[in-house]
Amino acid sequence: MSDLPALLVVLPILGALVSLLAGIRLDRSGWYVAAATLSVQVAGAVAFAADGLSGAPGSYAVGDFTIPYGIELLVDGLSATMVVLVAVVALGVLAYARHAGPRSNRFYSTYLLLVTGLTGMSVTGDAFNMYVFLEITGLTAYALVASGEGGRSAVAGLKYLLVGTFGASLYLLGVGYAYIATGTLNMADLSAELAAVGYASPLVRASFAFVVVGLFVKVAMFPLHTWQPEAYAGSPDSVSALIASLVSTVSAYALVRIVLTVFTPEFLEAVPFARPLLAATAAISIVVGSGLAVAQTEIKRMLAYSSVSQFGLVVAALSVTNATALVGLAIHLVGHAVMKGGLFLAAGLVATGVGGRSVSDYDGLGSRMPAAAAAFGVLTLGMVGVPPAIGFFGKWYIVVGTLEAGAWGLAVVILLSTLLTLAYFARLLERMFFREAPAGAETGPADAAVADGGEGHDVGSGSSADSGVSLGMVAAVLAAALLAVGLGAAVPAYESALAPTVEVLLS
Amino acid sequence: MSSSSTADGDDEFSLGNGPDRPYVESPIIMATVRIVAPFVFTLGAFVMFHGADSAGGGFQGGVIVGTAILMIAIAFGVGPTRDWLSASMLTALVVLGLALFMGIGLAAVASGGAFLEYTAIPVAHSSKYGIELVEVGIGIIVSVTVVGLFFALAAGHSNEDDEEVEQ
Amino acid sequence: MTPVEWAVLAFVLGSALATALLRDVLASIIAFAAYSLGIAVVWLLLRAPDVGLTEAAVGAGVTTVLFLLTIAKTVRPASDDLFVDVDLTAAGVSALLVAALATTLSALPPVGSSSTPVATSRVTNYYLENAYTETEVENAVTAVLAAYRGFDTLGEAVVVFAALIGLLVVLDRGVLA
Amino acid sequence: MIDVLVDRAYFVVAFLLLGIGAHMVIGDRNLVKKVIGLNVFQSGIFLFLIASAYVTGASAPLLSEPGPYVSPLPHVLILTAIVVGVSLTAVALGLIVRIYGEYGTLRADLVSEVSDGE
Amino acid sequence: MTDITSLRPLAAVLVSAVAIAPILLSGSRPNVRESWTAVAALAKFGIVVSMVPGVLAGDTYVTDLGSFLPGARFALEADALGVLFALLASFLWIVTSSYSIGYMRGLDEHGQTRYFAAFAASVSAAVGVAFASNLLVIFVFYELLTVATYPLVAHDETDEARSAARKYLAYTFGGGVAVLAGTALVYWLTGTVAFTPGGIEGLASADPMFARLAFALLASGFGVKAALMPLHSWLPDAMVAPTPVSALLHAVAVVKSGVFGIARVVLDVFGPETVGNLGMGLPLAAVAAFTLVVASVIALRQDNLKRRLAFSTVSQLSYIVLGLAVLAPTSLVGGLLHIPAHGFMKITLFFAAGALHVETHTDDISDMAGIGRRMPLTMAAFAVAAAGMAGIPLVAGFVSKYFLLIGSISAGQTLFAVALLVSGVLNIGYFWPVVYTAFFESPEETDEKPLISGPLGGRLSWGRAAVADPAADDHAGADAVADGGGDAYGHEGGHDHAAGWERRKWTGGESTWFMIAPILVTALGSIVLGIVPDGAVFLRIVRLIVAGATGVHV
Repeated sequence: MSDLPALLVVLPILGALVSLLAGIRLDRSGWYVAAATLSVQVAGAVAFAADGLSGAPGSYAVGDFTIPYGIELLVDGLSATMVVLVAVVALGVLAYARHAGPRSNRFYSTYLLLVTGLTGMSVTGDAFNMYVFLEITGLTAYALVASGEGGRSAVAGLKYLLVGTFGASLYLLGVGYAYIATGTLNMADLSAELAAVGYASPLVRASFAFVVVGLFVKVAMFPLHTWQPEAYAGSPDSVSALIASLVSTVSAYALVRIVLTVFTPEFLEAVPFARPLLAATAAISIVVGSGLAVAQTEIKRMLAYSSVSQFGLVVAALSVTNATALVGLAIHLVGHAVMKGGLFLAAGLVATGVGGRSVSDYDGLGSRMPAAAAAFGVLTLGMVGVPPAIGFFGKWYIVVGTLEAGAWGLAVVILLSTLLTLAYFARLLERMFFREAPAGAETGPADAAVADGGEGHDVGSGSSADSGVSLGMVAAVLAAALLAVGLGAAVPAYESALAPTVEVLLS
Repeated sequence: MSSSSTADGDDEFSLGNGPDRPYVESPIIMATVRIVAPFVFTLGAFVMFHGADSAGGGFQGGVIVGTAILMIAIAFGVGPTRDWLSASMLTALVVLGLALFMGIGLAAVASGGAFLEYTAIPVAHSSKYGIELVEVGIGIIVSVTVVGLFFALAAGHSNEDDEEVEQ
Repeated sequence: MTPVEWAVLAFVLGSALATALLRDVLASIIAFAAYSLGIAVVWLLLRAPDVGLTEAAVGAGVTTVLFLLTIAKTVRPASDDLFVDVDLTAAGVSALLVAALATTLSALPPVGSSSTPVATSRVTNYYLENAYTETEVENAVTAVLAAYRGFDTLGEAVVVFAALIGLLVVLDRGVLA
Repeated sequence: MIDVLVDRAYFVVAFLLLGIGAHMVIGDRNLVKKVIGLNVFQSGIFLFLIASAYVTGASAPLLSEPGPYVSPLPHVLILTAIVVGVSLTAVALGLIVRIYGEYGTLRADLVSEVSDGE
Repeated sequence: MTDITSLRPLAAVLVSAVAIAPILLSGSRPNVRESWTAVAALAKFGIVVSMVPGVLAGDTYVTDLGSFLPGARFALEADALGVLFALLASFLWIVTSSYSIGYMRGLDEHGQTRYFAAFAASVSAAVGVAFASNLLVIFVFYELLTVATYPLVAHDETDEARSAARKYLAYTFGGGVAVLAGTALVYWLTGTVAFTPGGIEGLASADPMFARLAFALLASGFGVKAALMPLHSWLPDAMVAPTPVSALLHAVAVVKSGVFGIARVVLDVFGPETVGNLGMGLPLAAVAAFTLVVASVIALRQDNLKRRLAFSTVSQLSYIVLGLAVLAPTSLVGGLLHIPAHGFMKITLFFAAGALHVETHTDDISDMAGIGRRMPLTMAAFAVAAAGMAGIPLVAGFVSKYFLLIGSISAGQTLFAVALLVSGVLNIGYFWPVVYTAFFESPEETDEKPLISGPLGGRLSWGRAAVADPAADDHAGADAVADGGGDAYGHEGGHDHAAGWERRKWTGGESTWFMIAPILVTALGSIVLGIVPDGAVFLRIVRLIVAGATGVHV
């Protein structure tokens, strides 16, 4: 069991290989391989979390080489959270993807490799190893975005690739600076060595700046978010849900890990530009992201800009660097992943059911697709932060954390973000439930679980042949909505389980 | 390996502006490649296997082996080369390469060690041989990938099978 | 710094500039191949033969072939101009980047010094002292690559694999065909 | 001042390569040249790291040869990074081939114009 | 004072929430659907009533659902103040349910299933607000109340309804943000957010600047739903909702949840003493006094009856807030007692307005000349409640206003006493014309209004009735089509009541008993509260609350 950190990274690779091999003989077998792999992955992740969320943080040395000479994997509350999140969301989206497609075996191979990349980013305790997994994540995400039909997904994929690689390269440059200053790459070791070099060193400061800006690109903070709207809107629904809920989330986790474990809160204290860089970017992203979301007419683009805004909250929590805000950050990462993934799936469900991808297509959805509309509504309110949905809990901790830190401006922005979020979601609620469907609109299935073979004239969908609404698709969306509401009950237990990790991160 | 005529446009490969300058069989190039390719191939294998003690390794060796196959493909046409190296074989090879790498890592786990702890494997000089095998695994992955990337790019997007896209 | 080093560096810079400025894509690709060869020589000068070999095989070899293949599959836009028009925004951003980097220059250790943190770090020395006894491999680069940082290398292999599968996904191609 | 530059000529070149690469990625309108620029940009980072390992008069880290040696770690990192780079390049080129198939152009501005309309 | 662990507070909250599922599922069978509502309403009231004796004996019923957030447990607590509000809301839900059936069927409204489900959810949330044991739990239910009532405001699905609903959401979520910010501040200052009779200890000693900020945020956050000026403007617009919604939610549950929140903040978070020490009572009282006078003046100018009632609500809510803000024990009694008193009276007035709308499609006061003949019982009840509003003795309003006046004067706040009196006069000013018009004027022409009863009474639908029964008086049929066609749900649309009113007997011929009974019950309630305030349970509860918060027995 103690080898779980490495095995959880390796398992999806094996799944990807099996999926590819199976594809030689059986054309549509990839889904089953992926489902089996991810089921085991979820079980393993839960076992891993039992380790990480109980007691003090631990670590695992790959190859049993002495740390810092070998690569260290981290077993703590935060990495456990991410590993479980990745496994569960990937499995959930898979349930959706079975019918929604794309369906080729190579697609599922790539899908599993993305899970490997994300899991690797979550567990690694080595700055360069993080780069490698960052690139696995990136490469597979680019390919998955472009797995849709039509030129739009290819353009989105290429744009994502160019901007994303630029961001990853900046991260590598930052790691290079840290390495040149210290001669080591292990995160914990780097932390001690960087402190020894002194936070006044231009090398250390440049390292921080490049790493943070590089990861800002991956997290999609304004104004480095440019890849995101197209990448989310241009990809197939399953892919946009998976990427929107996981890639930015795990990148944000990487940012937290690097800032806190490598540079430490003392660095933020000592270097005058560090904290304002985080706080200002966060505040701008929250406000401008919401503003841009309001201006969108396409649902998936709107959700993408919403992510820009929501990750502003996460970075804001990071910038104040205290225990309360950090708990809020973790909760918000999980909550946002579940809700945003669910929203993208719901958007896909709607597009499949009634064939609409723009805001005006949601008129009268409440009567056309009651289940999808209800789930969409619940997730929307969760994003706004209406209790008892999980979105409220993260926001509460983050607000209290900013107050404890005396960051008044940030507290105000975060509180106002509720209204900003409302600004772009309320109009959807109104359209779904308080407008008549346009005359002549295709009536969706009365019971959404019945596949009625609605016309799939959606550009992004991978398979357009018979894209009706399937049970798995509805189930995935409803599960996300239920999770969004139900996760709140786990918050107190989670907070105390996370406490040892938080203490170590902040020391 | 035959150098059958390449009348079907799908297999055309040329430097320059696409089908304006279709692939032309060149006896000189073909003869040269016939002689040089085995040497390049051997060089690649050498680099692959000797990474442990001198410069080089699985990655470099793999690229060189891959390049040897590219030479063949350029000389004799992409289509025939692709038929020669069947898709299933390439797939199986690349899977084998990665499986070899992970298998060694997992063998260490099975022997009670950590992942990739070569010395845990109960074989004499397990570290050296383990590393060699890993290098070979990488070499296989890389050479197949180089060839696969080339074929895939040469074939282009599947839509183009139906429609000739040209300016 | 020997004259050879100066010459190679000048060649690298010149070919990089040519790559950037030549409007014709084919010319740019050829300049890039030359650039890669130049960089490979730099790696050799810096006592990194493994990297040099890789760069020669990859940069000048595979990458160039892939680029050529791409323009064979697409288009090589004809133009009368020899050079591209410099985009001012991009030039400004790049200049800012270089300026930011330049501020760290004096803080960087001189190249070739034996007292840099990299050269004196315990990680470097541990590898040089223990690599052979622990891994039975004489090439320290291979030892670090496959053993100490074997997890990185597994990731690297996965990246290669992912590129292959990803390209098939992107091009909507069946299994390697 | 001159000494600083001379001692760090490799770094200076690395920074310039980063600048040239960034300019190509951001400014060039041809998609293929953007990808070439990405390669130049990355090799700037490679040079930055490999140069940091160099020790005048030391030999390559082949332990069969007499020391002193340069540090092997940056070499390992860059080997990995080069592989990552070529992998990314391949996928990028695949995307370009496909985009050309859809839109018949490699001009970034035209492509985004056309694809926005979808 | 003992805490009794009991599931009853939770059951009281959940019973109507649980009913949502069967209501939604039985959407196609209205009678079954409505019986679920009735069962839930009766059960809810029963549960709340069952706690009253214990609460009067000084006990508190507690359901603790475990840890919620740091410094807060997710616990429901039925204390005196909570029971006061819950008792009012759950009792009035019963009558409103009956009234809703008559109203919705009378107008043959669309989306009735959604309506009844949202109604049940709203009442759940309102009782949740009542029983919340700390600021975070009250925030949860406060936000849920917003969400649950949103569909009711937007019910009509007209542009007007949608924009009113949008405004409602923006205002109330804005208020929610302020509440959240205030709650966070309180937590930051004291490490707890639990309601404590007499106030949270740490707040008295906290940095007064932050304590003031927290109070201001909480008061303005709850003040949105309490319609304190200038945060009131959602309320008149929300009158676009069906009348039962206006009656229960915008006269009782929603607006009172805001007032109730302020009461909690004053009594159980800061404590009257700390509020006084912080000097926050006076500004709040000033805002309330301003609101109650200005809203009364605006009400004078409204011709639409529901809008006039809405501004009356704005004004009356500030009576309560004023009572709370003056901080004297007597004024607290007056303020708190005005919660049920205003509830009973205002719901009567809205019921009456709704009955007029259903039966005669009359919304504007200027069209109501002589309508007392057509609807004698309804207008009589209206007159009684209006008298109470104006503070005329023997009706509920008199008692609470009396306490308010005495309290203000005893606290030395003569200015506020004057404001109360002025507003009382204005109350007469805007209610008397309605009563006068209804009973003592008559339209010049006498033409009968059509009336076709559905199986359960009321009118099926203007348009449909006319089409379905062409044999009806031709003139009336045409009139009906003209009326119903363009303005089936409109509440603003003026009517050409050239027609006079048919005289109906007071024995119930004027409307369906589904609607008349609720009107009479609430009117009667207003009188009972006014004649024997000590006999009705509310005053006893109020005294208990004030004694608990201030230690003074009034």
